[in-house]
Amino acid sequence: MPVNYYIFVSIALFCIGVVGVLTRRNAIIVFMSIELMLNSVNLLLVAFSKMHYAISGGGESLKGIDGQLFVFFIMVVAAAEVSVGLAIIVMMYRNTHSADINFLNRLKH
Amino acid sequence: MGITQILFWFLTAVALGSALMVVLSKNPVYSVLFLIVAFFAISGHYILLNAQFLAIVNIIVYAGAIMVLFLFVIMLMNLSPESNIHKNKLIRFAGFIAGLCLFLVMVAALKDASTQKQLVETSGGNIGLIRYLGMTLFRQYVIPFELSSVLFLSAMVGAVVIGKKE
Amino acid sequence: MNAIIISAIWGVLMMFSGIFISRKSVIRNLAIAGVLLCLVFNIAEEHQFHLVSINTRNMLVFDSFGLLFNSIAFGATLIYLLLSARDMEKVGPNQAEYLALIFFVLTGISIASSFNTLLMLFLSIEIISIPLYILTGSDKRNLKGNEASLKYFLMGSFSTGIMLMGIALIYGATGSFAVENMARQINGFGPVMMAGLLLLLVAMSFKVSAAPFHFWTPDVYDGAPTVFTSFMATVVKAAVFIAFIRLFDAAYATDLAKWRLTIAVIITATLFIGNITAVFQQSVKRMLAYSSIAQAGFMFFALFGYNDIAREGIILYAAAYSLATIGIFAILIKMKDYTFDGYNGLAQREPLLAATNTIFLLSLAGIPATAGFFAKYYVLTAAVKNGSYLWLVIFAVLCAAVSVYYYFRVIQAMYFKAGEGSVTEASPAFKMMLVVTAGLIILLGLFPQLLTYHLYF
Amino acid sequence: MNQLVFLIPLFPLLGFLICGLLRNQLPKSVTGVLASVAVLASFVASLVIFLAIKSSGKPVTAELFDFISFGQVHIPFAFLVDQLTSLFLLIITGVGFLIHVYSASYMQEEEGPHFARYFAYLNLFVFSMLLLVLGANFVILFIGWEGVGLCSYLLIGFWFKNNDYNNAATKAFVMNRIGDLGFLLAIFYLLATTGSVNYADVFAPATVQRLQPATITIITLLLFVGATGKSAQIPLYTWLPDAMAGPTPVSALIHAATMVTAGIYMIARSNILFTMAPVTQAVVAITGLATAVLAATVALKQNDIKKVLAYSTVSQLGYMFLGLGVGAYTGAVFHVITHAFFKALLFLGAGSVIHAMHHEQDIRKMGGLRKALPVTHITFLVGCIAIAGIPPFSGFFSKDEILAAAFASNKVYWVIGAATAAITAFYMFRLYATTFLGKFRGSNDQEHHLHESPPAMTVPLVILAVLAAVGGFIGIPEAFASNSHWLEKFLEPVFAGSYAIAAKHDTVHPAASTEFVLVGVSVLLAVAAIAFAVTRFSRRPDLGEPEGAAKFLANKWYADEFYDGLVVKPVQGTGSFLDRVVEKSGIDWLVNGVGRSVQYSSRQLRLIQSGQVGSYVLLMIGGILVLFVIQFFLKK
Amino acid sequence: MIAVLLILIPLLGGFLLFAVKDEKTAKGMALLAATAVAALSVAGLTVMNNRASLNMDLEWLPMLNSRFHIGLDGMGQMLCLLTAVSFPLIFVATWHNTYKEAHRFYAFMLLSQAGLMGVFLAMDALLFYFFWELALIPVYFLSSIWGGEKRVAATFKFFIYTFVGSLLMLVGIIFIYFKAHQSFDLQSWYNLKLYPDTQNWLFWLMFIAFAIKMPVWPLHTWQPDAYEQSPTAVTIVMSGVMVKMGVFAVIRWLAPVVPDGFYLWGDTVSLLCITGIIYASLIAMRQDDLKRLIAYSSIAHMGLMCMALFASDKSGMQGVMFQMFSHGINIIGLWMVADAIEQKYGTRKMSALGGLATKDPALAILLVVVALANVALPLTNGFVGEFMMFNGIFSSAVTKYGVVDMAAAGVGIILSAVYTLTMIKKIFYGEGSKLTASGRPVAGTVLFSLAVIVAMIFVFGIYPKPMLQLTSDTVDSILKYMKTSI
Repeated sequence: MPVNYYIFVSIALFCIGVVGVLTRRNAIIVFMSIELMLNSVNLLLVAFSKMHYAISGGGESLKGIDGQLFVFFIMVVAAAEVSVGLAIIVMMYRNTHSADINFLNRLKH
Repeated sequence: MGITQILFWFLTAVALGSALMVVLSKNPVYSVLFLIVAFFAISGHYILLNAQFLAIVNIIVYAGAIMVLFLFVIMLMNLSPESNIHKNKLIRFAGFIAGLCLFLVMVAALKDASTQKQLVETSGGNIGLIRYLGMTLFRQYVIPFELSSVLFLSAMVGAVVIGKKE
Repeated sequence: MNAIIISAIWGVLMMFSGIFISRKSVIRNLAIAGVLLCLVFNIAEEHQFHLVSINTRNMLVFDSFGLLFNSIAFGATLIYLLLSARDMEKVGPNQAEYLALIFFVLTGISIASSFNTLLMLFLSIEIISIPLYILTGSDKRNLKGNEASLKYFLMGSFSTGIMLMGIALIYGATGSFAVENMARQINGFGPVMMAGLLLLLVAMSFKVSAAPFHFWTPDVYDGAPTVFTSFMATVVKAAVFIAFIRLFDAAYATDLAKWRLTIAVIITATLFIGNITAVFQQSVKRMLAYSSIAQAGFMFFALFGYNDIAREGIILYAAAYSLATIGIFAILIKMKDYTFDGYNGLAQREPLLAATNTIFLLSLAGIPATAGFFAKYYVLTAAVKNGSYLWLVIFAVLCAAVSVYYYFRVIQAMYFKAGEGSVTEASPAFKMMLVVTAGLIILLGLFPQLLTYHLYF
Repeated sequence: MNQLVFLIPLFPLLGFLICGLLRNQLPKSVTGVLASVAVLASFVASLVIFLAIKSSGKPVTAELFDFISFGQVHIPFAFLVDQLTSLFLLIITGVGFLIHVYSASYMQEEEGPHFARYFAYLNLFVFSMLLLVLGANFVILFIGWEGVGLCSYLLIGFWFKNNDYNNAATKAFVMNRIGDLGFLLAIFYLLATTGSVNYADVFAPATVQRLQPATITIITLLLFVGATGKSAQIPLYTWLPDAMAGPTPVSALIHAATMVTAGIYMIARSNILFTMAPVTQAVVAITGLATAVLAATVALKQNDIKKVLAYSTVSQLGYMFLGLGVGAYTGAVFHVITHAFFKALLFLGAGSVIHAMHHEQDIRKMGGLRKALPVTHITFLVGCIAIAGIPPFSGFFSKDEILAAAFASNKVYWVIGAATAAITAFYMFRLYATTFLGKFRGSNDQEHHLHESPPAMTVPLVILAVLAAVGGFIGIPEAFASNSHWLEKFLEPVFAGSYAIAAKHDTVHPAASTEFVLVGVSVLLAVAAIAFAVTRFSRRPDLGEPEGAAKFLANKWYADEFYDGLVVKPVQGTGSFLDRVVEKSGIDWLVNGVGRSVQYSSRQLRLIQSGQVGSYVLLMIGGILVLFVIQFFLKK
Repeated sequence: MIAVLLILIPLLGGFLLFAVKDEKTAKGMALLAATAVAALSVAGLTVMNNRASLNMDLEWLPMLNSRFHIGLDGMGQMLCLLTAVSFPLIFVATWHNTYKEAHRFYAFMLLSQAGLMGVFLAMDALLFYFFWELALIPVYFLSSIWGGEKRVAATFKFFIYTFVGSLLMLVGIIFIYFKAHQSFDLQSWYNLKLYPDTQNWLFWLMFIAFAIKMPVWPLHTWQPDAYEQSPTAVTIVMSGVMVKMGVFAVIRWLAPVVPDGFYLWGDTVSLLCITGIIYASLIAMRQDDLKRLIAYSSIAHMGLMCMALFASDKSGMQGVMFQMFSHGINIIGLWMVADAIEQKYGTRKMSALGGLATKDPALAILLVVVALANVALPLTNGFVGEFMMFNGIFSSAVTKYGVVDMAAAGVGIILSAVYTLTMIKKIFYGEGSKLTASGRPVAGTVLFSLAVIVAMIFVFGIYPKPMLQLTSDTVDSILKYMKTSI
């Protein structure tokens, strides 16, 4: 597979995520779109890792393994972020009974 | 065109389609479900790339744990699919345009990159296998591994601080 | 390494201290002791003393630059705690947890100042950010706090996404996350590398709140509990800048010419938006938020004119800016009214506070004989040194003149306007601390080499 | 000898300091005497010097210290006394002394401090005037030049409670300043071209030959501008009539005898330059003549006794400039001397009249004073005859010499000059007749209090009258008795250079026969004018309001109104305009505009901080796009 | 030794005064310190006039290669003398004025003196900039705290205005610093040869700061407001000494460093100056507020100095040097009178005054002398300075419009006479108003200071030689460095 395919696919996913962030008002969905962005990055990383593996000539070489490890770390971080993020959203929901990111708009100008 | 290609295109289509549905669907619950579908598709890609470990982790962590967490929260808030959950038309339109522009610009920027002729080793290659990953992780990447525990600690403390009722 | 280990351990310690210790003051002093310890051992490390010898597998490198900054960060935190730790009680009951989080942030900072792979950079940024999301929302009843923390979190993780995309592309181009590789294959796959670097630049600019990625700053700084605003506006921001500088050395600097215009644009936008918008603010807190954007614009000069003067400059800037801002916030926290009018006639009631506050403000404005002057001086010098873009420097100084406008509004309020401006309570110790801080600023304003000297020896 | 030179200005200076500083302590009698003695002392000193020079014939120089020096330029604070200077010294101190004495009783009404102030000013004036004539270079001359201007300012505004007087004083000072600017420019020109301002260097033939004719013309013209200011010539003459606001003795001393002749002195001093600049000479002559005519015509219709004298002064000064213009330097100086005598006399006489009339100056309210004031009457008459140029009185000789020279250089000059002389005779006797002849027209109590002035005032009158009568004999024309012109001989060394050049330009004195004819004509004209004036005004003095041409003359050709409209008003208008419009709502508005625009843009710019995550992210994406464009698609 | 003491005494004195609470003691100490400084500077001119005592060179910022290098040449001594003399006079003249928190007031006054001294002493560009700013801060506080009702706005305008200028100057300094191989040392700057086309813009980068300080038209609008609103003691410092900073800086830091730019823009600046002279004089004629009148007259005079400066001619420079001192002295005298009158009659409106000559002859006489010195009447110090400046402008080698310039500027002489005499007339002559009817003579302290000033006016007016010799060498060296790069 040409790596460009993967590049473009993940960019597409990434941009869809961005669009989600831009267009949705529900905090949770916005957050999910962000997760989507992260996943697109993961895909890209894996693709690249395999690419570098290919470049290095395949076989027993471990070239490109760090890419996959990075993905692992991204997942870790994502998990942490999710826990915090959802906590924040819940907290806000407790106070306002709304998950709308524009509901609270005291801070401006 | 070989099976790999077919799978690739199929998975891609699924991923992109469901991703779009995540953004478009009115009901948050649908969005979650579509997101899970998208994650599965991505995991499929991983398998296609012979990154088995990541594929499994992706399923377990993301599609499993994280998404379930999302679902719980949504249920807990029992958000009804109100129509006003969308921003007004103009902002939405602008949002789509912006996203499209970003896509086009990045593609335009990267299309004539010298990566064109670079191929991706599908199947084959054992860097995706858990033992090699494990070995590298605990040899090479032990420090980030340890330090990420700090991250978790802080996340934990944070969740407690914020979640705890007074 | 010492700093990372101790701060992490101390974070855990603070976590549990909340359970076992009931006396708030003890917890506070424990934290202060911890920071002191970090400071001491970090300085020790500068003199080649290591607690444990760990093979970092070249993921972290501890050079004089990073270590010196660590010292500054710990020093600033120390002063910050001494001045404002008491005020955390106002925020909520979980003082121990707040302090724990602050220690985790310090861990992140010490990583950021010594990362050597993008992975560590990413981790450090996250370790810094996540506790801050929480601290921002720590005042749970306060809707402003909620809003701020939600905005901060959403936009923060969005920028994380961008950063990761950038890192991924860089990885694609270089096949590794080690920063020295970036330098080696700066043109790996041409546009791929470039795009990666650009996205990384964007993400970092977001973290240091440079326009047009600054939008979170005013709202978050305004909405967060002032105690924590003080911390994130100073130490944290400086730390991210240090990380940025290190990244710059590694990658962008290798062919700076290609990046000059982009950075010039960012600087211009940042200076303009920061300074101009600050002029109209009515709340001092929000004004300081915008001013921190403006100051970021100046710190950016250190990246722009990349040379050893710039490194000295950013160190100096970090110190000067942190000290002054911490001082101002420490007084702001104690103010009854955060608007400019709240300061009216403060000089009559609290001459000492007014005087020290004036010194802090003068330092931010960059008046000679305060640390702020040399901070600005160094970064501008760095920019002038490489000849071109003099117009940018001139634009910057004009913006500095604008900044004088809003900084001096506070001075005018304190000294030249009659009013009821007063503080809740100001203990002698607090005042003493303020005087010390002001003294430090003056000292650095007269002899900056006290700090920069350590970069080389 | 040199010590004496220092002493001359020193005495008045001391007098000034003592009178000025101790004005509250010293009684009137002391100050009056002190001041007069100071002047007397320097008169004696001047006399000694004069005699010395007369005998030795070589000038005395004395240098005090280096005043200003930079680079190669050295401007010493030095004195030079030659024949010309010594003459002026005598006039200044002599006439000055008489006027001091006169003032001592004239100013009796003033109370102590002001009395002392008055004499302090007078002494200061004498000091500055002496400085003016003593200076060995143009800068010292300029110092005195401005000094006398200051004193005249102070003395015109002596009664400072009256704001009209203050305005007159200010006017005098400012007009002089305008002239001084020209003078200064001339000095700088000299410095730039000759590298020195010392007479010795500047007038040295070598230097003079080196200068371009054009340069000389410019320099002399600029010097002349200075002279017009000081000596009240067109266009800067209007201050002098107003200067009559000051006490009458001041008018006599400053605005008749001495200060106003400073211009003549200066030109006479630099005669060599003027002789080498025929253009300037023409300008000087014509200006002088024009001034003479204009002032004379105005004098015809003035009813203020001092105003008449003032305009006649301007007119006479015009004569002197005519003399200078046609190269009759001796004649000019001669006229300065005689004029000093008879004009001082006339002013003091007028003062005595005013004194008797209790500060009434309008001649229409006088008349028939000859009975009440016999001495004043006689002396005044002498003065009038002298100024009218009736032989053998002093005015005749000097005026005749100038006219003769004028004839030699240009017939037209002579015609106008002679006519003016006739007019002069006419208005002087109009004044005389309306004042002293006919019957008294003032109020009754004025009539009762009419009294001859005390001797302190009359004695100086008498002395001056004698001088005015016989003063002319120091310069009897060649035509009457060969080489009897003592003055010319005496001044020979000063003007030698000029005469040498003039000889080349063959401006020969007219033959004796023609000169007799000329004299005859002018005298006849004068006599006729006098006869008419006396018969006309002793019986029916014109008391009514003037109409037509008369009105035009009575209003001094509307010169003041002209200047007011042309200069004063516009300048003030511009001032206000700049102040209110350009400054406040122009420049300052712009400056503040910067601040305002910052405020405004701040108010607008903060709106993009809309507080909505969506729009923030949108803007961030926009930023990213821009950076991409810059980084990828711009940099090619 | 002396050099550093000139800065240290007022500096320490200032900080000490913050502690003193009692008003009388504060006054006394301030006067003491100021007098000590004056005595020192006089000593520097006479008994201790040697390099050792007048120079000091210490390590300061080794990494920036900037040293604490202070020293006094002729010009420096002259201006330090002016600074040193003016402060005691001010303190004496305003002895009876009362300020709230007087000790603070005097403290700031001394601090500003320290700043000014530093500016005149600095031999190192960075040090110079330091003091340049530091002189500003105390004055800012003085005016804003103790000034008139519109003080805050006016003073702030003044501050921002000058601050913008000095920031641009800072950029210039940094630029030259690199051109001079990373040195701030004055001498190395003098030896520097910059490309003419660099100098063209560099000139403005530096000059704007000085032009604002002087101020040169049209950058002058901060001045009348600031002078009007500040307490007179401060106004005296500003217009008597601070504005000289601009002229001084041009002579020491601009002309020899960027001579080509200096020559190139000379005519432009001269044109601005002429405009300023006439403009300010015309406006001064129409002022009714005494302080504003003096302010505008000061603008006119500074314009003339600046112009003479740009004639870059020996006599012109000498004149400027001399005039810096004379104008300092004279304007101080004028302000003192203005202050005395305001304190006594509570107004600065000249139309409300009048007839003071009868009420207070002593004041009248002294003022008349000062005023006449201000219009440069011979035998006053004003004449010497203006004579030489005009001569310099007239015979300037660098411009071909010397004559025109001089004539145009000469109009200023006439106008100055007009407004000065009008001022005297309105205040002192005439019948007097009901306001002045009750007037009694002003305090002896004022008269004393004025008397001292008048004495100086005559001394330097009649025998200017010492002062001229003092600055002669400086002028020669400056001109030398300017010549070498033509």
